[in-house]
Amino acid sequence: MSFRRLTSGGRLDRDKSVKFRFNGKRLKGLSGDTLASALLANDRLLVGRSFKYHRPRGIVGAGVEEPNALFTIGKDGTEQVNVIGTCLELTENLRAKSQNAWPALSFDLRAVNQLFAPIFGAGFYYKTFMGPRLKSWMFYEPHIRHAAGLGKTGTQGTAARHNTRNAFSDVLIIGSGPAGLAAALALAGTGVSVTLAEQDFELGGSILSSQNENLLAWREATLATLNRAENLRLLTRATVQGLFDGNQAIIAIGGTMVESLRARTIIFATGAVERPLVFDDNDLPGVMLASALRTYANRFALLPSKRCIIATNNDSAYETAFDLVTLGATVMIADERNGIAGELLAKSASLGVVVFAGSSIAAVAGKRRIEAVMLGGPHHVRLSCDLLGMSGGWSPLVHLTSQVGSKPQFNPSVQAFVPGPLATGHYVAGACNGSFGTLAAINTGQAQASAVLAALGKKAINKTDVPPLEADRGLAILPSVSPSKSRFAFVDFQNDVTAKDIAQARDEGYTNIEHLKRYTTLGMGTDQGKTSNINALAMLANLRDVPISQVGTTTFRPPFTPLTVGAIVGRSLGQHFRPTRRSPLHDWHEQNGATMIDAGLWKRAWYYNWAGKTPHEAYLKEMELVRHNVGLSDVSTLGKIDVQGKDAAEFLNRVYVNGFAKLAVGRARYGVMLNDDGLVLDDGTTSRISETKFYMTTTTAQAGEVMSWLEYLLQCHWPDLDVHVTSLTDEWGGMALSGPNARQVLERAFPEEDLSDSALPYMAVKDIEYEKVPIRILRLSFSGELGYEIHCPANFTQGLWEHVLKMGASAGLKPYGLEALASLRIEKGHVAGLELDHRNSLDDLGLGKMASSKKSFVGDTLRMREDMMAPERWSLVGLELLEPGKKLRGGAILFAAKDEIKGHGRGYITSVTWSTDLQIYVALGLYQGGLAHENEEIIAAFPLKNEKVRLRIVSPHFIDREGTRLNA
Amino acid sequence: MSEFRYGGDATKKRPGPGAGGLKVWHEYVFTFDNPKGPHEEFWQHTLGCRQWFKLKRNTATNEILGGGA
Amino acid sequence: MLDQHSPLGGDARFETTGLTMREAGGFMLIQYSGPERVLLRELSVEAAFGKNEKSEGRTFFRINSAQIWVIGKELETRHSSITNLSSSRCRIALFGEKARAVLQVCAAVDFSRASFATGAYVMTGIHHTPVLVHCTGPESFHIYAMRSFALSVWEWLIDAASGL
Amino acid sequence: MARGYSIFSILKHALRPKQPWPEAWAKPEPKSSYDAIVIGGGGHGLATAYYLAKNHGLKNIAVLEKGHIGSGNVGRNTTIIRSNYMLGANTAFFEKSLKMWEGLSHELDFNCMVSHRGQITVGISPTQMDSFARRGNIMRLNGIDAELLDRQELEKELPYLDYSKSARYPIWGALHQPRAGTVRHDAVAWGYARAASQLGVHIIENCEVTGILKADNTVTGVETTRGRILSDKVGIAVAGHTSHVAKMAGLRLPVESHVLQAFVTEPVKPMVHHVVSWGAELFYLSQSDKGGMVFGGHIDGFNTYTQRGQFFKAKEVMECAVALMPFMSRMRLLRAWGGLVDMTPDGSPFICTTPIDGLYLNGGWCYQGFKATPASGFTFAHTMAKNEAHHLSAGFALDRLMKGKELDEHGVGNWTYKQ
Repeated sequence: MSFRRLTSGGRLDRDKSVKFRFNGKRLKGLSGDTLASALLANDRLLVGRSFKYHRPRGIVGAGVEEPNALFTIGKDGTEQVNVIGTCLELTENLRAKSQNAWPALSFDLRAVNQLFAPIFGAGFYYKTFMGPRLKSWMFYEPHIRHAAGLGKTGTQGTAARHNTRNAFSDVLIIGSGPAGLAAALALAGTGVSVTLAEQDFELGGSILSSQNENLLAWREATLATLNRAENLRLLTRATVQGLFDGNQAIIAIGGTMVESLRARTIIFATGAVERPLVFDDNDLPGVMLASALRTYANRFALLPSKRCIIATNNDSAYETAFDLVTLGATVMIADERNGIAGELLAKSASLGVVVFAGSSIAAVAGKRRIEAVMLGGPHHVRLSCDLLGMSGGWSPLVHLTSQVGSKPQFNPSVQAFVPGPLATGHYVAGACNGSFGTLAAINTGQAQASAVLAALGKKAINKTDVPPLEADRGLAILPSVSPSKSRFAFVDFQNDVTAKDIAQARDEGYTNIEHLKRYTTLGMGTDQGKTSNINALAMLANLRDVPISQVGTTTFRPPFTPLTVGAIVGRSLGQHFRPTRRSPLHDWHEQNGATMIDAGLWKRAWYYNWAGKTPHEAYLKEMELVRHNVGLSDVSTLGKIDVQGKDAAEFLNRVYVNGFAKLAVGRARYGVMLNDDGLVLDDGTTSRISETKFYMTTTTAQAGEVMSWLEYLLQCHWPDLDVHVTSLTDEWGGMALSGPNARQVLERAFPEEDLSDSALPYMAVKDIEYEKVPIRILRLSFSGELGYEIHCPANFTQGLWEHVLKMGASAGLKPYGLEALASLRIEKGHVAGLELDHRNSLDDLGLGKMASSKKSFVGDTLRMREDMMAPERWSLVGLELLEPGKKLRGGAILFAAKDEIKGHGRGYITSVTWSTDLQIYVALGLYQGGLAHENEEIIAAFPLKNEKVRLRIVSPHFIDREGTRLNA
Repeated sequence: MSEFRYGGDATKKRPGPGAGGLKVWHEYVFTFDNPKGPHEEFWQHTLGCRQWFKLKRNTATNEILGGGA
Repeated sequence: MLDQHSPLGGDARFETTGLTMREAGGFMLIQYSGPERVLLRELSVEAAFGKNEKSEGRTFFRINSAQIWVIGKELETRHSSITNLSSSRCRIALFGEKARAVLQVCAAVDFSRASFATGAYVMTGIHHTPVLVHCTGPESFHIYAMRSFALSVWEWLIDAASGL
Repeated sequence: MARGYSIFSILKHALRPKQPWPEAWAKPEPKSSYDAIVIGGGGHGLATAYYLAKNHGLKNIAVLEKGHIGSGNVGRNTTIIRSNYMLGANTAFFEKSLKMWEGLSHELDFNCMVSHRGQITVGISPTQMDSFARRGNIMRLNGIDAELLDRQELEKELPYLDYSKSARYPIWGALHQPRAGTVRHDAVAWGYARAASQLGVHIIENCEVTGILKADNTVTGVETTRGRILSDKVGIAVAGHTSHVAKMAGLRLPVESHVLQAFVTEPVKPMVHHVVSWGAELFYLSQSDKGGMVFGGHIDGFNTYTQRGQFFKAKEVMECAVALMPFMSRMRLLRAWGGLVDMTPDGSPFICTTPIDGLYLNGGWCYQGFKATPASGFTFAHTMAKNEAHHLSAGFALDRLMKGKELDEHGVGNWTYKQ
């Protein structure tokens, strides 16, 4: 037994034992334990196998810095892998499994890798597996991939519910150690809103690992005050994972909540992490950070059962020794330094702690657990022990201050990197700024709090009390010089990076810290180098004999500790991934046999079951209905924009290629809009409602784009124009009544209105009122048939739709969907989304003659660019299938009859439909030179299904070229 | 998505309707100063009031330097 | 008469401890746009940003430098343009002690009592859609969501509430 | 063909630990003049120098890097290689690059772990499947491997996608390029550096170019933080800072610098065996050989040089990951970073001469710089050596926008400011 549980002490609930499983075996811990402390209480020192060499590994730390104790938690298929045992609160029936060991933790076959260690050094993969064949890596990769990776998990989603929220406060304090608590105490009651975030499940930070009665009492008193203070939130299990521009802090709370907090000021009190020492086999289970031994003793009442040796290069480890001895352990100290402070030696002597000065650890012995230590230096003695604490000095946690661009700087007096120049509103206190003593932490915490109050224009109310503590001792630290040639002296425990790897990297010229990191994978494990980066920097500086400040650090990136993707995503799951837009007729469609389909964020009626069971079957019947009788279709998703103002006509003249200034009131006109670069942005119909009021429609797909574009032009560039644009897309619903009998149904629906051809000719608009509801009737046709669009406020659209269907029932009026709508417009030769792909000029779409020569318009200059006016550009053509049995597919590539079927062809098919009129398959497409090749026979190739068909180029207007039906 | 949308360099002079030839419009539409430092730019509050506004920002640090001129 | 259909069917309601949501339809929403001076003069309001103004049974929201929304009967104006938006928004009433917490989940705006008191309003995004949130009482709010997104936002709010 | 690395060299060093490995690339002091200078020690810059030496026999070449080689985008991308390009100039260029990837480890004698695991792009609507068909047909017509997968075939290949009813966007099928895949990105920079160094190229790190010297309209050399260096051939390959450097020669370019975020999760046992990308929103993911899921999406949408992204966009990209692959909700994000990309109006790059004699431009790579590294070096070396465009990169001329020859591969139009 390396540890024994003391019968009293520790922050544990002695009468609440907690059952849990480790690798299938049932064990017991206490409430207040972490998984790690419970395992140590059950003498489970060996907890995993290392990533590359599969060496037996034990628990090293007691917090977030832990590199080895990673577990798979939960049931098969939905396990959570790589969970850090030292931070996981022990809960009833917790199921934990060790990782990366096969067949068993105690006997791992892959441990054989250690024999090949001389081969498996840094950069091994870059130097081999290059094999003779071209794609040789594909032979080796599967085996290598299989050996890599840590935990194993299934492919299901998560059952856990993750929530997110926003929050605001004047001050965010990160960390609840002496510095954080002192800052919070100074801010309580001053009228500023404070949030204090602590990642542990208990507040106090390093105080929790102390035996000092005064300090523990001060903590109790402080927490009592803070709990009473208003406008002050104390968050535990709350890790500040990332810092973003605008002082946005992302805080993961209790594994189920992610808060986005915007704070006016931030006080960083994140403390520091103890550095391990680097010596041969320093990864043997039982070799732990000295501060961890102190935490397990004071917080979890776990004392080394026989003898514990502490190796150190600084004063802090003596605190651990003194605490362990007071609890009854036998402790010896191996201090690398010779000049050790007098009173430290005196106190050690008085407590019976043997101190070996000037001696470092030469080697350790033990099979899967430490059994003895060989001291280097003058003493050369073998000491048996069951635990070895190590302290290589302290590294301030500068991660968060560095995430928003402030580069850490080396502070030689504390032998550590501290935060560099801080962004405005950022303040640092305590160990994370190199003030390692408890008293120093409390004083800097108070000082920063008053700096924050000054910055927020508030007055500090009173000098808060400070616990009676001995003065901090200057933390004299000797930078440890480590062996660079020994095989298994580990710098990065998790990624198995040894001192030898770093020396080899330097030999090969990877001397920049970023190169070193990527070449050796140092600090790229799940602990992101929390215990390894600084030792590696020091080692590299030694090897390059430059000061460590010149080596610099790697970039600190969020998250601070690994954070589940699901926690960040929160509730944006399944249907909530993106919002859904529904037309005012949505419910009617669903209740009347429509199958819906996505159109951007919209749901649209695709086809109706009265016409058929599949889209192919249904659209033919729906087309038939419109071509020969009359059909009704929901067009509410169309973009609709209200354009009002004295300069509305001038504005439309500028944005449309064709003229709108002289459009008569009550008339509509088809218009095309270009981007500044001269390429087509969108098309639509705009009608003039009054002298200063127009009603513009756009395509569904580009509605948002056009709206933002018009606002951009008006507000940023033409503020002098008196024009206002407002989106009416959701205000007005609309339906298209199309077919030869359309007017007959229209007149029956609105008997009091004169809707004759003369009163409402093609491209005219008429506002009427029906039962006190304003209705706008536009005589437009997308289908090529006689057609009207009936628009009314969305609240009444379903009422009107049902009224028109009722009035048209006797004539056989039925609804038709998007598939039929698309086929009708293809037959008519109308361009739509498939043709408008931001690459076409006006002439490409056969609309060149719409461009006005009398007035300028947006894009008129750049549309004249050389290549855009070239005759051989691909432009719109109609295509007829010449081989009736064959299939015509969108995406087929067009070739001239004589061309070799290779390369990029002369164009492609954009959209395809069966033509009810011509009883053959027809399509629209883009072809080189366009209608200059009318009547030419060409080839459409579809190599993906090795198909080839013969086609003829025809006018894209397959039906009613003279437009008789439109003007019927 | 974010509530705001970036609208490009606000110091570029847009040629008047019908003014400026190919070179002037190519310069305006296709080339960017793209400075590493203070940059005056357009932004729109797309999910809010639909207002386009000018903003001065340091592109090397993302620090907001105040409203545009 | 033509049937009228409000975006959520009119009787939509959700209750849980500390929170009630229902559709509060049946309102007139008119937008007046014009140059700032003309607008303020014609509607005889100052309508500062962020704080609603009430007079003669109407509520005024300043949207941007050239637009004001009015909830209530139409006003006669000669120079500013009028656009009826009554069908374009779905009004969701949200009240109870958890109301502010739900809003806090949905938008990056400080909805605390101090910063968002009765009468305050803000235009922001809920579930990637534009909304206007208006504080009508210490613990009651109106959310004006876009009609086509109404059901999507309604479901999003319920899901957010069930996480509190 | 570089040499020196193999299983035998590893064994030799294992048996004789005292004998250190040789330096991967030499680190000479800068000379006062060179036949050719390449500004930028990233993937493209180093590849250009290598092919200048190997294909065009230039002996006296320098690569000037302001930091350390590979510190830019080559060390900060999602490692994907593919050649599913549809527009004229792009198709042949990116296929050439993919072919060069196939033999690169062998040629550089440096294992870049070129993994041809295949890329599958998931389609969410019939219209999108048509656009995939057009892309796939063009690929097949140019001898590039491509196949359309319907929903059933896709479900067999990628069982872990969300085929359920609760998915916001339904899955209709996919376009599959079997030869596409991933490459260990750092190895590319080091591999080219080592090979170029063995051919006598001088790689000068910590040498920032602060000025470009001209005599009327001809380039004569550069000012650097390590002194003036003369040359009458200067190539710019500094993706992310292209405008910044080009401005030193008085050039104003169609380029804006944007941040593109990328993410990696903790390593888990192999589960994803392809590169998977999505049609609903720009999203791409693959599982690295170490076991982490490497993924990314759109740019943040505004110009910046900060190399760090905003949280709203990180959240959006992860929403795509979970929407397409529900298991991703349980994966734990290990690291999120941001790289600096040149965005151009039509989304395509520039490999070309410039109005200034002797000054050459390689930049504007938007999302696709890494996959283009070999062909970019190959063609840019030709342009620098022969002062003319290589036929494979003729489409990437600087004046293509003036002539209306946009190369808008994604078909979203002039979108740098519209995002």
